Amino acid sequence: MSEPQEIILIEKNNLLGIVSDLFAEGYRLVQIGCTTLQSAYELNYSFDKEYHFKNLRFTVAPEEEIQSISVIYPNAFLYENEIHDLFGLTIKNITIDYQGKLYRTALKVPFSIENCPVPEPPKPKKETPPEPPESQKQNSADTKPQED
Amino acid sequence: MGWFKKSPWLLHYNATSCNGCDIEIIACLTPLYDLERFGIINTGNPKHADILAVTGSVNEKSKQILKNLYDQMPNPKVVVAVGLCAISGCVFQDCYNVLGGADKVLPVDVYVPGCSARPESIIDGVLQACEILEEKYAQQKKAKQSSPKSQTNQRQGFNHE
Amino acid sequence: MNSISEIIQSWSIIERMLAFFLLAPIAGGVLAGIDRKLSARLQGRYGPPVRQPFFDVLKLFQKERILVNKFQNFPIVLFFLFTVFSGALFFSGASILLAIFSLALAGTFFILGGFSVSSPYSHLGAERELIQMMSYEPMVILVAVGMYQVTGSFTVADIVQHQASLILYLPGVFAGFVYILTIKFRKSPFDLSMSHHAHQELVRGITTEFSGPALGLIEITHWYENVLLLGMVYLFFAFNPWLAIVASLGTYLFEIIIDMNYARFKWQLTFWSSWLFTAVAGVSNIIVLCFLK
Amino acid sequence: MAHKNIIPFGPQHPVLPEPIHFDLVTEDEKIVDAIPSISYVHRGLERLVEKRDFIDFVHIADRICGLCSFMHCMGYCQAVEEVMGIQVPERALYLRSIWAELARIHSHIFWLGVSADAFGYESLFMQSLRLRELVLDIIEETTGGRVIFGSCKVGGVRRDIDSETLKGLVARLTNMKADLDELTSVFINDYSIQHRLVGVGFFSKEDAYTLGCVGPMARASGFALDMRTLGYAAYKFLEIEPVVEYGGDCYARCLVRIREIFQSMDLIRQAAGKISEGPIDVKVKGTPNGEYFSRVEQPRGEVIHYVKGNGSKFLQRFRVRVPTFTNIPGMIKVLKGSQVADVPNIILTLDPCISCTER
Repeated sequence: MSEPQEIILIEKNNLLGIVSDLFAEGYRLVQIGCTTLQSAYELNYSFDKEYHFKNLRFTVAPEEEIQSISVIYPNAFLYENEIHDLFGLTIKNITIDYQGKLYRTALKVPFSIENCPVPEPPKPKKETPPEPPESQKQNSADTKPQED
Repeated sequence: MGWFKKSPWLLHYNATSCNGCDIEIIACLTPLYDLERFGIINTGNPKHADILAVTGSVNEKSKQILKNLYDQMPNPKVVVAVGLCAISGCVFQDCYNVLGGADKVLPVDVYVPGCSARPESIIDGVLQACEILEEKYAQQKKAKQSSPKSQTNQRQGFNHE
Repeated sequence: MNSISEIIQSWSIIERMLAFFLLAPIAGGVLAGIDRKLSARLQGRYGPPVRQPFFDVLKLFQKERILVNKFQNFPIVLFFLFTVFSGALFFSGASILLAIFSLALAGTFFILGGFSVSSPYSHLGAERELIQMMSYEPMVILVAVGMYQVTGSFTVADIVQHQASLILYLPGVFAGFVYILTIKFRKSPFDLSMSHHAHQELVRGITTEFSGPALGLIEITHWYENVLLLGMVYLFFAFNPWLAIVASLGTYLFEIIIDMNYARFKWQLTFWSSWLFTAVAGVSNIIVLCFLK
Repeated sequence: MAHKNIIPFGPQHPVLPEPIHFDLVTEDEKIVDAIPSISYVHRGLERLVEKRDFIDFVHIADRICGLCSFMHCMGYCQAVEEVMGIQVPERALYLRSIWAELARIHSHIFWLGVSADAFGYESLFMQSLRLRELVLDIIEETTGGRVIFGSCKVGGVRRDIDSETLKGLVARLTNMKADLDELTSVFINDYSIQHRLVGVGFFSKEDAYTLGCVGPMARASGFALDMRTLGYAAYKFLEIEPVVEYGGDCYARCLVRIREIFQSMDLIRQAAGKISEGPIDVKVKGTPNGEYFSRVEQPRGEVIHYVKGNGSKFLQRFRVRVPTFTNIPGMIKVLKGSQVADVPNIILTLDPCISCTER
């Protein structure tokens, strides 16, 4: 019933090579997504060819730089600018670089590790779902938009 | 007597609405609801408008746009907040980029509830706004008679883009 | 009807001008109201009351005045004055050519008004208005030429008195004139520069930066203009005053129906089609008349 | 006269009900460059998963966008159900498909109206929206809402449609068909509309593919991409053939949408014929732990909901990638070299949904 989810773990440095292979095979770029982990960011590059869905995945540390794939897939520039603005990751060589002006948010880089701490996964034995940890509650108070 | 009640022109701006209220405002103009029978036209131009209908809560970027639009409208003018988002932020009020309802930025005169606001309530809200428009005109006239300079003073912060 | 025309003929020029000055906005406003009501009914809506255009203008005069620059309203006032002047010339029975040229001058002031402000929409609207003027002006002049060929006179008073039915001599010119009337009335498909319906690519075109009283003045000027143009339609049927009034109103109705049934053209098509139509209908009609006479 | 001029288009513009901003660099009426800027609607709702549990979040998924609200809700629910391994009853799947197709019809008719407005055909705008009210009536009767349905939930649907209503619904749609035929024949045949749409905003199949276009934008260029063929919800039980046109211009995009309205009507008829009795929801136990990319076909194209749970009742990450976001690069390409008069048409044939785009 469900669509198969093919997730390929890759090295960050191999990204451009693998992506250009996929481009040559005729895959289209579906999306680039980012997820905040405990101390790193997880990047998902999704591709599709005739309903065959494929994900490339790798993790980066906050200060690491990523090569842009917008030279291969021109439509990647919006995703990459978005990741730069929301997650604070540095992406090099974007074809159309908004320099952080694509999203103007009340809170700078709202999805970064400092701003968006990931709760600890609950202990598997516990019956009742746990409350979100204290740190997150604190955070929600912080994230309230400031009045000017 | 003012003629505002008979011919209020509407300007619609989507601050951060989900479209639900926007399409209901558009639905108000169409055959089933037909706002034009009250003389209401949807002008797309702030300089022609009397009523500013705001849908959606205000965020960091739309704040300035809303202020600009409001400043460009000639007096007297009324702001109608359409939908729950424009009133308080609705389910989005906890979001990091949502400042809250339209009243955080503009003096809102009429609040139209609903998520999304139904065309009937939008029409009702706009017609109530007409009454307020009349009142504002009467006040403005009084103020002008007492001090002829007051009108120019109001315009000091005006910037046009 | 004859008694009415006798009364009008007994008036002096000043009296006729005054009558036009007072009556034309009322007629124009009512026509605009009928237009809006009828459009709404054709679209399946109830529509505003017929008095609505008057409410709009009265309201606009009560609004605050916002000036972007000091020069802004000056061309608009001139636009108003020259339109009223050309209408008054026309209805007092003076030369039709003079009326046409002074109307063109009024249009030029309107364009200047559009260029005097800094909004890019207003500028684009003014550029398009120029293109529209180039599209319709040849045909308007052909109307005067055709009327001269039939009646031997440029004065409106003589053309009205002429017993021959102009429409039979000038069917092509009339058709061409109706074609460009769509541009003059700012109806779809030719509402490029400024539309009464706001939903278009140029916001409100030339009038984007005008608000309050200035906009009200523009609105009234359009009423004068519409009455003047319908007066020119009247001339084609002047041999029978009743028929002429019916024909003028019929033309107006026809334009409303055209408005309902077309999407907006781009300026290229507007320009070429109106010149082509002018050439085919207007010029050929005049050439045929040359051979007949 | 040919000096460069920058026309600010939006965020407040009468033909765009939604705030997107373009700086159009023009030479007279020709557009040399178009620079989009977004985030006028950015709310940051993806981070609300921290504050709403995964069942409560359905209400927010419903309000991502007003026009495709149901499909967002469905995509989110599907993703959560896949993560948790919930088997949704068949009747609920059928009901989801029926509502999704109703939403598609209402969205496409709305699009027809708004695009008619963009090229200055006001009476057609009014007639389109008059027809749309008939669809909205059906939606209101079956869900209680006009634009925000609120009828989908994790594990099934909230309301049932009884068989009488379902029959009546199909009959009413069939009655509507004649009116709709008349309306769409104007779009297809009218000279002035063809003048505005044919050849405007041409987009080749290669461009559509490499720029990642989806939905009607891709299908109008001859690229048959329709997520419904994946067979989510009840589409696996229905016969579905992607609507494809080969023109690649605004006219082809208009045709695609018109044909999709009739296709959706047919799908509703099929679904109403095949639907079987049974429960409409299952009880949800446990919490999501795992991740899933759920792909759903919206009126505007493919939408992706990514859900990642770590076993608590609050999701770790929710991400939605909407069709408009991926269509924007295509739109910029088409805008370059077009006329100012074509800009509203080109932007509208994309059917931009900015509130989804910026979330």
